[in-house]
Amino acid sequence: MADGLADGPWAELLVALPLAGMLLALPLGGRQAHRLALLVLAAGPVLALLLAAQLWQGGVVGVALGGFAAPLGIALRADGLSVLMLLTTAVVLCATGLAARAGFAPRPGQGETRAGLLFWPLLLALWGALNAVFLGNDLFNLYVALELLTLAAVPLVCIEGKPEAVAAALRYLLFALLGSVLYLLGAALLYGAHGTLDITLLAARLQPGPATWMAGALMTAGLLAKTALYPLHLWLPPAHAAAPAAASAVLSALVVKASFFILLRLWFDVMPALAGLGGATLLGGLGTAAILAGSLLALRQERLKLAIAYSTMAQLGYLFLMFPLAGGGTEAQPWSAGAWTGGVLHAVSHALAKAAMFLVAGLVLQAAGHDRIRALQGLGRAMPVAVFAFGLAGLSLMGLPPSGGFVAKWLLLTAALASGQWWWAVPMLAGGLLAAGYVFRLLNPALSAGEGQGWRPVRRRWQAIPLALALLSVALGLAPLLPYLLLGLGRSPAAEEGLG
Amino acid sequence: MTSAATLYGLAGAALVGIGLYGLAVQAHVLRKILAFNLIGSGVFLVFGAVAGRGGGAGGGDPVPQAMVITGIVVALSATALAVALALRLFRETGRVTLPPDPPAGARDG
Amino acid sequence: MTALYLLDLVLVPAILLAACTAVGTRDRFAAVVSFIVYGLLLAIAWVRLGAVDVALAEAAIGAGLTGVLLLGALARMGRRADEAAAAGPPGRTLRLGAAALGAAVAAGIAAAVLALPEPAPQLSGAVAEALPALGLGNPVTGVLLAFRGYDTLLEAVVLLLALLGIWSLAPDPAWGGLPGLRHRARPEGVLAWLGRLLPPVGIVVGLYVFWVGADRPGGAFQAGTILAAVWILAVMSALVEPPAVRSLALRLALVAGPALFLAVGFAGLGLAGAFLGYPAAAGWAKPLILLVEAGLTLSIAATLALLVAGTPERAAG
Amino acid sequence: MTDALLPALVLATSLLPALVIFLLPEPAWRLRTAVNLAGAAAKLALVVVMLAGVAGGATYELRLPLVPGLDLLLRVDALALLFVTLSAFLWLLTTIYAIAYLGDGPDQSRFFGFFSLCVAATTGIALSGSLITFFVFYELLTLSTWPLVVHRGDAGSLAAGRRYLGYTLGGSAALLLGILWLESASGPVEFTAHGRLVGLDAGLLRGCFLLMVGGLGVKAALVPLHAWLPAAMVAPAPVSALLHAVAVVKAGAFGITRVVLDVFGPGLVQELGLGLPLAVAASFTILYGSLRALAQSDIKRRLAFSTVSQVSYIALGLALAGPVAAVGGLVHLVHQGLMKITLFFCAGALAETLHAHRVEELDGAGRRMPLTMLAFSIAALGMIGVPPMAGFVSKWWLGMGALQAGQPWVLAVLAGSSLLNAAYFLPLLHRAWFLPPRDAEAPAVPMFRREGDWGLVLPPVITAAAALAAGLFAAFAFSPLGWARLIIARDYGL
Repeated sequence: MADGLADGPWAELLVALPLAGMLLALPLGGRQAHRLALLVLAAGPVLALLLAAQLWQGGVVGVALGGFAAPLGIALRADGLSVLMLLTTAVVLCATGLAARAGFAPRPGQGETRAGLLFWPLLLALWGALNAVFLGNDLFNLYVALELLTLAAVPLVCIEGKPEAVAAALRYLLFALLGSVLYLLGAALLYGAHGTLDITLLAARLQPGPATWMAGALMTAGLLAKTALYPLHLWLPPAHAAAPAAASAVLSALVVKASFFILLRLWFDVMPALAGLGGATLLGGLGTAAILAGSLLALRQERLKLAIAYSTMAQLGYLFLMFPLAGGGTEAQPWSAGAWTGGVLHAVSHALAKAAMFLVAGLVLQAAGHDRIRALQGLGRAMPVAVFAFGLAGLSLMGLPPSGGFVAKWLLLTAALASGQWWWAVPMLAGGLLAAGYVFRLLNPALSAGEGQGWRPVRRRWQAIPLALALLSVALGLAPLLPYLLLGLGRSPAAEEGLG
Repeated sequence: MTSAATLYGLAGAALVGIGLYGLAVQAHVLRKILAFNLIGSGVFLVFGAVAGRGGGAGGGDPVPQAMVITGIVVALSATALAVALALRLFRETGRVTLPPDPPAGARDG
Repeated sequence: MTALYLLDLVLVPAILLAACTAVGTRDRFAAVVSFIVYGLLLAIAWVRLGAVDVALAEAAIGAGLTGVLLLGALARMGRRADEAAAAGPPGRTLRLGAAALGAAVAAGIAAAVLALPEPAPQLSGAVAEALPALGLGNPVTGVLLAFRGYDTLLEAVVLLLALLGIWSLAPDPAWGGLPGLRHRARPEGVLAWLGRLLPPVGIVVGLYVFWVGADRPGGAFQAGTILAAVWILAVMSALVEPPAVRSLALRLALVAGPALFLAVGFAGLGLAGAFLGYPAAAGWAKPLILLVEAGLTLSIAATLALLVAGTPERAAG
Repeated sequence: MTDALLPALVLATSLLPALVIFLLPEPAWRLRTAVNLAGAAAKLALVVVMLAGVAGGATYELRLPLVPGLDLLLRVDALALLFVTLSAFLWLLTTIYAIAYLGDGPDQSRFFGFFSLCVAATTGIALSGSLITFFVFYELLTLSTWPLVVHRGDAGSLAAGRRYLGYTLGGSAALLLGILWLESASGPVEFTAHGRLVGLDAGLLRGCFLLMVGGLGVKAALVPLHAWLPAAMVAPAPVSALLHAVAVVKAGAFGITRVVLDVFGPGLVQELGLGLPLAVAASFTILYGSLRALAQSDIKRRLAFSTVSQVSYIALGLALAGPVAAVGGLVHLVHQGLMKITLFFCAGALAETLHAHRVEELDGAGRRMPLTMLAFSIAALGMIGVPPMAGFVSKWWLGMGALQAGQPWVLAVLAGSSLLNAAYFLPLLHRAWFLPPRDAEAPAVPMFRREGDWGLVLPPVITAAAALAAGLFAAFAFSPLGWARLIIARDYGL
């Protein structure tokens, strides 16, 4: 590879390009906005791969924006974790963008419509915000990026204008705002105590003390509200269920992961030494509650999209088991940072799988006009590819091989058993069984023999989009060595040694 | 200067508390939004205290001041969106409060 | 010094009192008015803290625009009885719990504030050192447009995004049309009189605030807010109609600032070797910064005005 | 290179057809059939190549590292070949049978896609060289079987599918926990390195053994984990054949074999005192299954309970831990497969052609479908253990092994089970051959035309012949018995 490619401004472009697209889409108008958006989205995987190559060749990528080095300026930083999230984001957004044409591309002969225009700049802004989060190395900048994310995500929830979606969006907005204001408060205290918000500098300067403790607690609480960890999950299911499927896919797959990503940065990079056993155990306990409560609620839903949304709540719970399980390997283990890696892989495979599921739900709505689980007889014949994709995505949620979810769960479970904390293994296994329960409860009517009435036909190429995502989530289980090596680049030492 | 800055920092802490109380207690959406703005400005005051303690030539550390300006604009953006959502909710359903939490086993809706 | 300290001792309780009223009063209108008063008091506090830029922003945006938004919404929702009033005052348990939570959090923050280290770690030295190279006199503008320009770029997009979010709530048939309700003002009324008198003054003040921002307190956000306020007043006094949402000129005005900022940022890649960087050659940085600020002022003014105007509700005439 | 390539190819011969078939449109009957049969035949041919190779001392190994410590490892040893040969052979026949059985029914692309996937999973189970690889394919088998069980899509199938999943996924969770617990103490476990577990805490080892065998026992239908199997007989006949003979139940029994022989090793199992409890559990299952079979009047249900009973011979043989009994258990893996698949093929054909579902509907079936009933009879007699049938060989080695291991009570179990087998099979044969048909107006069609589609007749005849041959030529080196003796000799270091 030429040096020019390896040294290009890929990190900056990953933030700037989506925003440029968003700005351009507005004057361009509703007839062309979707074309522009798809063009920009298509560049995403390419840019993310170029950044990955840059990381692979030269180690952690750091960019001092404007040439002003931290602490005066703001830095972007891309380590393995960032790049993996960026890649996932680019792929999921590409797929979502393609799928969203069904609902938001202008029909021939029609003028500009509200949703047909606004969906695309909102989606691009969402993408830019996600990239800004995954690349951000400054805690205040991350606050702005989070707000950008929220303000792009909330309108997407109610862009179809349904009353229940408006209520859900408002509730989502209030939760998110409370979360970010708590986060900001923590950032203020950290600045007061250390004179910088650059993550790398903070990590080096960090002094324990009341201000730092309080900052950590406030920021964690704020990020938990945004990540919808039990018991702060109330906003998530209605919002993710009421949004149009393409938006739900992005919200469930990626948006909640952004605040989780910052939480990881905070705990593992900024203040690993301060994160005591108590805090980590508390997060693990809440994660356990989320797994169990979310799965049980998903089992009780009558509507497909609500069931999938509650499943998101449950799956997010697994991510929090990383905190108590980090480190703690034994000599019998031939790897390091098992739990941390498992958690990150879980986030990625869940992103792919959940996006696939919501896109399938979108196809179901399109074909049947409803998503009542009981009335989905004959779905397997009407859209076999989509149902297959749903099943494959389900593998990852259940944590069954072959899938990324399996490898993730395997790493987490092994970490639990190897460190003698076997009690964390119980909710993981139980959650897998419950997930099997709700996934097959959804598949059951789809495979039953009754002919569905009035299914509108859905062409195979629309069904192929969720299938591609689901296959990727499976492929992640067959070739996780690459992500594993990638994740090792620039990984925080706390991921290997544990917190506290 | 420093002691005054700390005083405003403490005021900011109190404002956050007052805002949290309002957010929890008030049912009307607009009043929730108002309470959120109180919390926000309390946080900005804490930032201001941090900046003010910094002394500096003109008036304190300019970096947190710039952050507060950014924060104020962001808070306004969020408020505007929240108000618009509240108005839309009112127009659609006649409600000025958020519907109660969705029941666990939400039925067809 | 003592007199100033006395001011603090009066101002802080007044702020807290206004806040308590805004949260506690039964009358919603009174609550919003208290909030506006609170915002103005806060602006004085910011002056006291030596942050005049922030004081301007707080007065114009925090108290002014937020207050207008809340008042407008309250007016449209009406003051008649609704389910919030029907539910009666919140239960005792809820109030006690919320009070305990609020007090605990406040106490925690207070403890943290009191425990902040002496001397305070800060960046004012670093800013002062780097500022001359940009040719700027106002360190806050330096931080906003150069050192932390990335934040400002994102923030400008956030503002625009809020507008898109509001637009996305429009009824479909009204798409492309005019935002907000039709305003009627008697031609000989006070409002119309103000509407005719204030705009020229406001525009001049706005431009001045923009222009001095490079060296003294002021800048794109404050100036944009003043210009937006002028325009809002003109609309409310029925002197002008807001532009239709589908208008290309409007859309260009909305995106001009952030787009210009991005373009200069990209140019920085070539000219300064860094995205969002300004060329090191003397005299280049300030014009570029002013250019960006000019664009931002225009876009911020347009965006803020339309934020207040609300969702498109009328088909274009 | 070929050493790594061959296992991959064997796997691909069913994985690729699965993917191709999924993509085929429903009406492409010819193409689908061709792909199916080509895959099955290619797999059998490759297996024969490997048989020759392994007999000549070659080893085949394919390693795909996923994360450090999690390798997918395919390795061909003698035990792997025993199972893969059985499944490859039976799959070819089951495919022929299934094509004839399903005729022009609906959802065939789905059916045959998952059918191939199922066999790919079984092949993977057979060839897996480490515990985690085994688990991966074991789960793939669970999941790819479910759409087959619910294939008809009626309420009964869906209920059976739910029960199947509930049991097997619960079992998998236990298995996974056992594997991970063991590996968290010992590092990754491969099936070659003996002695890796020596020195580990006995309590941990016992716990892991219990979890693993308990988890595998679900698929192996050990009582009380068996209830899914009789319920699943609502599935189409080829699926029953798959469940009972080719894949699912066998996968469980094969897993227990691997755990006893290659993970713990027979010596360690005895040392930990785990052999006797397993033997008792297996004996109980043998008798309980037979008793329940006796009470069933639905033919397929009777066969299903018979499977519950017969599969536990395998676990029994291994639990006794002497080399002779182990040979008996291993060889029964093959023998039971051959005999039970014959019985299910025949039951399916009888149900299709004569609509005979219940025991009393078999009256006179021998006259109307002589070839089918002949195959059925051979298999049934074999199950009872009449010499010189295959079943007799198994029981003989088991009995001798029990004596050698000093557990004479097992003889009583074997004898009792054989009596019960006779009690539930002989009445069927009696009705078929010696009673007149119930409906007098049996159609007057020439003898062999009455049998129905040749695709339903040929497979059971072949498997019955194979079962017979396995008994008659047991002394030959390439017979199942000869192969089982080779495996045991290597494992016990004899």
